[in-house]
Amino acid sequence: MSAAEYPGLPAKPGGRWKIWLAIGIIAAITAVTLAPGIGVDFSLDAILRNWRNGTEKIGQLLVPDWSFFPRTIAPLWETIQMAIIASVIGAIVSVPLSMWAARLTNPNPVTRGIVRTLLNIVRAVPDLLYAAVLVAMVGVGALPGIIALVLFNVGIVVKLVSEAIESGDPGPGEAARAAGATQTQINRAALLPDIWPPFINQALYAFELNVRASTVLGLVGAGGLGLLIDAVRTFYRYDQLSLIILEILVVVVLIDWASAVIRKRVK
Amino acid sequence: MSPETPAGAAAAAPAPWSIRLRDATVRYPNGVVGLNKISLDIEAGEMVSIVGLSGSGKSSLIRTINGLVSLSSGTLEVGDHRMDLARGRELRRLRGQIGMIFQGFNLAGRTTVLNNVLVGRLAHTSVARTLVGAYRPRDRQLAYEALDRVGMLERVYHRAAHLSGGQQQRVAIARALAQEPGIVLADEPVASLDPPTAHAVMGDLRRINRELGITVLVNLHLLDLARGYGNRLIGLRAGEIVYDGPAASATDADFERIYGRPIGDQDLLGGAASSASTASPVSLPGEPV
Amino acid sequence: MSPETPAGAAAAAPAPWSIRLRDATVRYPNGVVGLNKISLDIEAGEMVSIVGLSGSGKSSLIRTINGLVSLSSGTLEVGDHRMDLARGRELRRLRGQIGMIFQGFNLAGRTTVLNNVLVGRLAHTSVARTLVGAYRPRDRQLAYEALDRVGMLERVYHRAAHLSGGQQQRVAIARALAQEPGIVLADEPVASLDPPTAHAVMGDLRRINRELGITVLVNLHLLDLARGYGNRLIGLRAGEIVYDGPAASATDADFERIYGRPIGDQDLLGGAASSASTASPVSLPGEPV
Amino acid sequence: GTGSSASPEAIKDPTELTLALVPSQDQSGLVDTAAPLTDFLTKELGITVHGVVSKDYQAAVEAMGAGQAQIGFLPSLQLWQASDKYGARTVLQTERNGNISYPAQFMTNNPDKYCDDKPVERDGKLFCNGADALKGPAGLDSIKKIKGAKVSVLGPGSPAGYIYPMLALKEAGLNIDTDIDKLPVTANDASVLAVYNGDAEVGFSFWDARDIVKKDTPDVGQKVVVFALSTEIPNDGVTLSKDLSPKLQDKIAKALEDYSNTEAGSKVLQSIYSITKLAPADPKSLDVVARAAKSLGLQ
Amino acid sequence: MTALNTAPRTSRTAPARPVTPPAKPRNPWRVVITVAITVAVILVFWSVKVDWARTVNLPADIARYLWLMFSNPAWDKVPEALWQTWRSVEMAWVGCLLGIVISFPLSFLAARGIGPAPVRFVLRGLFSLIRAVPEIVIAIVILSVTGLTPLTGALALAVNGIGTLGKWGYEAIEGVHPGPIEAVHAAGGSRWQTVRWGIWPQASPEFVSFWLYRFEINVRASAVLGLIGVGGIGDMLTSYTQYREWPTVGALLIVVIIVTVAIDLTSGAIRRRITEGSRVRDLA
Ligand SMILES: Nc1ncnc2c1ncn2[C@@H]1O[C@H](COP(=O)(O)OP(=O)(O)OP(=O)(O)O)[C@@H](O)[C@H]1O
Ligand SMILES: Nc1ncnc2c1ncn2[C@@H]1O[C@H](COP(=O)(O)OP(=O)(O)OP(=O)(O)O)[C@@H](O)[C@H]1O
Ligand SMILES: [Mg+2]
Ligand SMILES: [Mg+2]
Repeated sequence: MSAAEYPGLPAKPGGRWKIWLAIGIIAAITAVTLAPGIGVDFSLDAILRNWRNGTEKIGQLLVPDWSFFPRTIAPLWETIQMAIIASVIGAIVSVPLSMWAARLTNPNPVTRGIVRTLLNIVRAVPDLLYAAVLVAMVGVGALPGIIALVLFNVGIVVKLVSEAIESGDPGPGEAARAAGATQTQINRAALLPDIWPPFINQALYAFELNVRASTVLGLVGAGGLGLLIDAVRTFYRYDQLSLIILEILVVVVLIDWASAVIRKRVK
Repeated sequence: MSPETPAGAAAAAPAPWSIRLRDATVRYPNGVVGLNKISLDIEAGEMVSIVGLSGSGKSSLIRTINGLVSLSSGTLEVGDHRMDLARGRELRRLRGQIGMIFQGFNLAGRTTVLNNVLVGRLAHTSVARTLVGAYRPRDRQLAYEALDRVGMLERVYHRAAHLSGGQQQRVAIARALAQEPGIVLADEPVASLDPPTAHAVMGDLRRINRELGITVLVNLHLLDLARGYGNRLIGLRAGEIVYDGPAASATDADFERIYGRPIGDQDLLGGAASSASTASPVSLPGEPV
Repeated sequence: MSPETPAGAAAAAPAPWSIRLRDATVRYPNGVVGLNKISLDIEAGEMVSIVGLSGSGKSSLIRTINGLVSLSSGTLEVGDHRMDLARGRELRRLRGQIGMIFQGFNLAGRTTVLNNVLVGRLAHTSVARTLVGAYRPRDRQLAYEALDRVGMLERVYHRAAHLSGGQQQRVAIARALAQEPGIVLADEPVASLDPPTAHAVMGDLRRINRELGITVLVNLHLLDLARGYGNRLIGLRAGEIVYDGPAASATDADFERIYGRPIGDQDLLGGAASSASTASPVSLPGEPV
Repeated sequence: GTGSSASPEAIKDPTELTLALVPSQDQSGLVDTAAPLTDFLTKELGITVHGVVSKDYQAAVEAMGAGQAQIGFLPSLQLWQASDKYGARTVLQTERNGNISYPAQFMTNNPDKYCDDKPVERDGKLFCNGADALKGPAGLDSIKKIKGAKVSVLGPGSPAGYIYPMLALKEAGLNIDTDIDKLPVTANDASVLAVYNGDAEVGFSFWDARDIVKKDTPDVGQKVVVFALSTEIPNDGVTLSKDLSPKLQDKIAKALEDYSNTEAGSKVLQSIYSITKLAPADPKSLDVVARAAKSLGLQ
Repeated sequence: MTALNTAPRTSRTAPARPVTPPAKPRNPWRVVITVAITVAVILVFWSVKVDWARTVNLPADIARYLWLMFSNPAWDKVPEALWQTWRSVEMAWVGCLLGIVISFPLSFLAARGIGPAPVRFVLRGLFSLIRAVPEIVIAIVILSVTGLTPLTGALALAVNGIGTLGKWGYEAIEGVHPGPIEAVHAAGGSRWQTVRWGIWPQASPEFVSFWLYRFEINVRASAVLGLIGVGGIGDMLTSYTQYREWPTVGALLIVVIIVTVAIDLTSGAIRRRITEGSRVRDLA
């Protein structure tokens, strides 16, 4: 077909089958994961039959108990405190690690591979497990919570930022290399200025995650909203739960807004 | 020779450097041959224009000389040093002596003009100083001077991304000058400049060549600039040198060889273009593979 | 007039369009005045070169004409239509008749050359077809023709990002041609091309102007190209028209007015640049605010 | 998932049942599956029974309320909540080593302050104030000394980690909001470790949570001394959703009870739930938990 | 500044006059904000009661626990671990797919320049709200519809995914280079034509990257879902951790690490394939 389409038109490159192969693989995996028995057993029927149960629960969540507010202040503050500390430490640790993990900033495949593998492992371990082990190591309180969150943050921020670095512009780095700079100098002087916006963005995202991950903090006795959520859940106080959710929502929206402002300013 | 510039000591004015290529071949990982067995001697203090079609290997040649692209075979000497064998600290020191002006400027858009120019001083700055951004006063002074020279001093604290194309070009030139280089390699330094600015930049390159004796290599698309500013003209075609001689005396036949087709009056940008109304279905020159 | 091109029907060759600006002012949100009370009549079928310093408003003028920048005051008529008042479908239809070649190419780097050129057919393609990328054969045909015309047909399935600067430029031109436009607006279309290619592109623009009668506006940095290819020359300075007249007869005094300083021989790219060795401490021209 | 809410008059029994099993905190092993139990019930009832091990109390109770689970093996407070909120019927109560209840323990790393006598050792762990009787209440006179101390407590839904010890403190005349410095933890092992590491002077947990952490910290039995036991807390039990007809409810209750009386059944229950026997429930015993929770102002 | 005058000069480049740069511009707001943030962070660090000295023993403790876990892993738990991993993966996959299908169009509608302002506002609120609700609460609401089944897990992950994918999506869209969008506008393209040919070719690698990352998150999120009883490797891990059976935890960790590293390598390869254009060469 293509030959007749226009004189001199080159043949279509092969390789379109790869797209179909990819679609086929995705369809096959989906089919297996949805298969009854070994899979998720998707049942539209149950959803259609029982959806009212869900709307009822959501209805219960729509009436916040404002009188509960005073009791949430201290835990909210505690959570934010932990989240800030963990985010700051995590962010500081993430800067060099992100650079180690990205090809543009670390051309050495060996050290890059080591850092990436270690970070993969760090991310693979559930935060609950960190909390449980850390309690035994450093005792109960804020400390194990902070350490668990720092690990959690570093895993996420380094992954997202190192990917942002790799899709960035290699030009300035090349210029610094041509001027005789070492890799560290290249990273600091030529590449870091263009990296920090995605970095700040991801660090803020990690901060948001930390506020939401307060359950982990609760688990190790650091108090915070996680513990309060558990408590109100135990007694089915959906009205109080809804107030707590509202408070987290405010924090989330504030962080969203901050990152939007930053994105706009650095564009 | 061997201009030692240990960090901390004031750099002596570098002596101009020569460049010597022998059977230099560059083959990119995807199989494209960028340079094909090129042998070339450039004496210290020469000013060389390089012309050729798009894709002919101009950028490859320039990038090879400071080691950004490594040779597949052949040898490269810069000054007294085997650039192709240099590694690590030695390579960095050599690169520190070679100022490079990139085709796409390669500025870090989100930081200031000053910080971009100070990148040119990195080879003379310790890693610790770089990390905290504490450049020595002398290095700053060199950066200011370089910016002053290209008329960009008043923009020193502006973000590079906020400048127009021509201004970015000039910052990139200042970065190269701040290196106090022995060689300047410029990859189409005037492509996005208006004529007065373009001449000012070319004049500046010629001036550093004449006054300081710095060896200068310039890639150019404009034949007349190449002829007017270079002492020597090199024509590339498909990765090979098809012309090498005095710039002023290059003939139309030479350009014909370089561009692979007859060069009429209309192909000189200064020519009477109105005579070019012959344009039948346009046949544009293909690039070398 | 009003060339209706309903989707599905083969478009008739569009009639050339005129452009009429009255007291047009463009003030950017940050307060910079891009165009200052410009009044301008361009007749259908004219070929106009626009020159001026970097930052003088050349791009602003071009971008205003197809509505990418909106007027702060004044009026703009394109053909019989009030472009400045057009909105929605009407605006899109008008823009579909105006081919635009951008200074920075504006290609989608990760998709193929063909898809980039087909963007020129969007105004004639339904949204449903667009989403699945199922363009009609006639639209494809137009894209192939346009690519053939700029010598890029063999790259039709390459990713745009894998092309050299000059090649990207040509794809951007093909995109504009594929629109079958009544007006072509070109913003420095030859900045990154070597001379033979630059002349081929300019010749091509002239040819569509002459043969199809399409109105063409070209921003240029090179005076000689501006003089050689345009029928009419417009000089901008600080957002105002400082020259408007036949291209061929523009004098050095006129250029002096445009560039705001004496133009010597050395400022014409074709001039004998070797006489420019006078270059004292370079004073580069500043831009207008 | 099966079933939906039905009117009490005409209950149509579902064709499939779901058994939600919430592991009780005071069991030593780990529950991965309720398979032996559900296999038995499927055979006995002629209705397919799926088993789910849920570690979230609220999830299990809500599942029963929404008709997503019909049989629940739940801790005492949740048994009461399921019946109070969703009309579930508690039919059986579990028995461990002959006990249908268990005490909460008060632990300390400072026996000099809290022990009136010399700590005695049992099974490698130290007790004092008569707590070595292993039956509550014991040593409750000493808990007044907790005033002003740092105490590790679990969430307010935990009978042994919060409700009972707090009630005891209240009855001993302390103001539980101001007189103690609470260090919240979310699991019994964490509570023990808090005392072991010195983060808290006193800790609450079920008896005897020290066994869990013994693997890592073999000297926990020496360093952490149990100095008091609360009044007995009812064991967990079995509750049935109101979606089931009374006839089916009785049938399930009887089947389970009979099963626990056979040697094989007892063994299975022991292995998955560390219980030896299922006995008919006394709903009143659950009221105690409810009253305890209420008196702490939690409802 | 005095240093400038005494700085050694070479005969060559020195202009006749010393070069003085213009005064450094001051941005009082920037200073205020920087100081405010710094003070706030210091206050927070100072106010929190943490015994930092405890971290001294951390390395030794880590070594001890690593020894406990990996000196003699309980290999017999591996088959069960693999089954639970499959559980996690299937929930993650279905949840991810559903999340993508729903969030994909929504994130376009929520992006500036595409969706009308009210729609944008509502959608952004929805994304934030979803992210504010704890996972377990979402799971419990869904549980009342679909019961204690893996489907509940998948749906909970899907809902959660809408919150994050939606946010990432509109951020990526708003961050694309405006040039190609402008080109489509200039050619008379409509809103959805702009999306298809101006935005999508640029944003697609980021989208794919987020999808793959979301899948990875979902695999790990099964720890929370495990609480409600739908299983998964994360649940198994926390359970054995709580019962302190370190050899088993070690074996499980080995499985988890192999699986997630495999996912990461695959997704890295896919991403590279898509962004091929921006490939960087390693230089000497
Ligand atoms: N990194 C690379 N990988 C593969 N091929 C490359 C690479 N860089 C350049 N090439 C190819 O090598 C050849 C020479 O390219 P080079 O950039 O040297 O040309 P040029 O003369 O500078 O052209 P232009 O005038 O367009 O800048 C071209 O065919 C080009 O496609
Ligand atoms: N989006 C914008 N926002 C604010 N100012 C702008 C914007 N675009 C252009 N300007 C300013 O408007 C003036 C005219 O710019 P314009 O791009 O039209 O110049 P030009 O003649 O095309 O220059 P060049 O030759 O460098 O392309 C300049 O001062 C420029 O800084
Ligand atoms: Mg080049
Ligand atoms: Mg412009």
